[in-house]
Amino acid sequence: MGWNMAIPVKLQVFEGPLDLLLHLIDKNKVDIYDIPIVEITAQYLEYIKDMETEDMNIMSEFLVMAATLIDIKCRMLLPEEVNEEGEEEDPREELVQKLLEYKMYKYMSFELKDRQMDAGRTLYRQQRLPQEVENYKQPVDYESLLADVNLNKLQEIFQFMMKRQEDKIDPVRSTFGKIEKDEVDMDLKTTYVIEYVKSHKSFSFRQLLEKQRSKMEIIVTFLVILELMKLGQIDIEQQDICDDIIITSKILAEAM
Amino acid sequence: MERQSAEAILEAILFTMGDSVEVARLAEVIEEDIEATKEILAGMKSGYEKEDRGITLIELEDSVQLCTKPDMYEYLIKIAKTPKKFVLTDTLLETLSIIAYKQPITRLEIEKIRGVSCDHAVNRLVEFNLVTEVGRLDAPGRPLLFGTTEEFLRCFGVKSLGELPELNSVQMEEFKQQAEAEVQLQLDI
Amino acid sequence: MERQSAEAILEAILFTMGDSVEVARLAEVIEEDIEATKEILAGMKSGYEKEDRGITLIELEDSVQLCTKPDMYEYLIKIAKTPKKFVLTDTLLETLSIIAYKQPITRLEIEKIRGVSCDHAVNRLVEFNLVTEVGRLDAPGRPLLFGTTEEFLRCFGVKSLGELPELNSVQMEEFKQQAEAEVQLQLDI
Repeated sequence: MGWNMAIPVKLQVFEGPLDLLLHLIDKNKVDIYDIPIVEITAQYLEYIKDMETEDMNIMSEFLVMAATLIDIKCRMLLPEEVNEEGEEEDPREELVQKLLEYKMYKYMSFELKDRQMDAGRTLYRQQRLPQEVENYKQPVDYESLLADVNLNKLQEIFQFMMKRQEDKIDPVRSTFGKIEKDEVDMDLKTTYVIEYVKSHKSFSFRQLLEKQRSKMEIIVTFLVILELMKLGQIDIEQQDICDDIIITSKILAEAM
Repeated sequence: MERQSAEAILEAILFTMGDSVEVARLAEVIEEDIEATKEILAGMKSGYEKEDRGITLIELEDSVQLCTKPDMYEYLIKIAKTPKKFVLTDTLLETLSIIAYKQPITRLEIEKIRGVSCDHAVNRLVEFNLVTEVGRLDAPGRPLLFGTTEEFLRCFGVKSLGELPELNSVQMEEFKQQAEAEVQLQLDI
Repeated sequence: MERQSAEAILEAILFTMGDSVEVARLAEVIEEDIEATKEILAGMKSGYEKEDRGITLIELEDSVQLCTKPDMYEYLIKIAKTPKKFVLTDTLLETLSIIAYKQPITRLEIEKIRGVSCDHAVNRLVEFNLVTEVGRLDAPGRPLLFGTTEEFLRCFGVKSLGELPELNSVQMEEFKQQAEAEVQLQLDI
């Protein structure tokens, strides 16, 4: 019998269980209205057993159909069911309807494909506005734009806003004076101090500070001195608290 | 201002815009009603049919657009950049044909017909602008409804959804004969 | 393949390309020499001159291009540029009043008064030609200064800014000073 032939393991990829079923029906040259359910179910199961997919989503879709087929197979072994109108019901009926509908759309998809090929021969054009049209600016209609706005209204709005601005003013903060931000470049200062250390064998901290203008500069200079001491590039001596600090350079330029 | 010929105005507009333009908007510009505008457009179309014209007019639902004649394709590909063609896989084509014939349709309904999930396919078709969301079904969960776009009509060379190839053809006849009644039932849905 | 009319081929190519195309390339496609191609193009051009045509052919050096006839522009504007509705919103009015009374003023200063960004509002007012750039502030970043235009004066029926309604209530002065101090403080940070 035709439908007993083995199914090649690496068959074409089917769009889904209905596609596979249609293929089997076609291949076995059987009537869609009289599907030999036992044979087709066997072939179907064989196919999905060999299906090389690890995608459970795809697999489950095929398994649902397998369950349906087995269900139909069982019901066909039982005495024929009778519906409310007293007619015999073929357990395959619902499946046949689905297969027919699917087959129809599958066929139409081929039809569409042909149409697409033909339609692809027609070319269109991008929108291209001439410069004059592109540059066109609609004139402003001031009468409708300003409608009921006049100078008094403009003044009212302005006063209202200034009032609102006043309400927002913080009475304490608004009396504060200006605070100027000191701009001290840390890197520049570091370079400056290192150069100074290189060119002076021994000097006092106060002597170095004479060149600094602001508090921030003094702080930065002090930090640089501390850093150089940590690196062992200078020695520091201070006889008593509040005495001048004597700095001895260990990285004199000549020595390098 | 001298009155320009309506044909000239319509040609200029369609040429410049490139894309399809609604007949209603064209009617407004030439200050005619829609019926009269359609007649003028039909007259233009028959003018374009002449042998020495390389362009023509296509209708897409309630819009019109200028395009090249299909038999110019051989010459055009020699010189013009042809638009990037997207390849529609069988899955996409199946999904598209279901949407085209059963629109508006939900994802679930498409899945029922194909027997497999269609999320990916529908998303791709939306990306290609062949399919678009057209609303929501008034049902629990308010699922999205999908339909085809104007781009779909252009891509498949149909003027309107009413002009889609009918669901009967020689091949269809074969299995229709097997079950005339059943298939008829499908068509009536 | 049937031989298409050269005119049709040229029209289709020029339509699709949009840009200008060298006559030499066109000649190649229709398999004619350049002279013959030029003659065909000249023939097409006189065809386009007819009253019922909206497009025409222009020659540029050794190239040709299809384009819309200039007397069609007003119709193109009707369809390509949907009319805008110009409205002075509260935001625009507030911004306009600040500029009117405090000009010349920078965006930053306007923002300090209104408490919110004003970029959009200032741009719209400039678009309406009620406000214009009047210079730059001599400060870091050299910010633009804005002031009102002649159009503004015309619209509000005043001859000069001096005719703007005065703001001299005692209370007004008081809180103006405070406000200015605050604004200045914030500007300096």
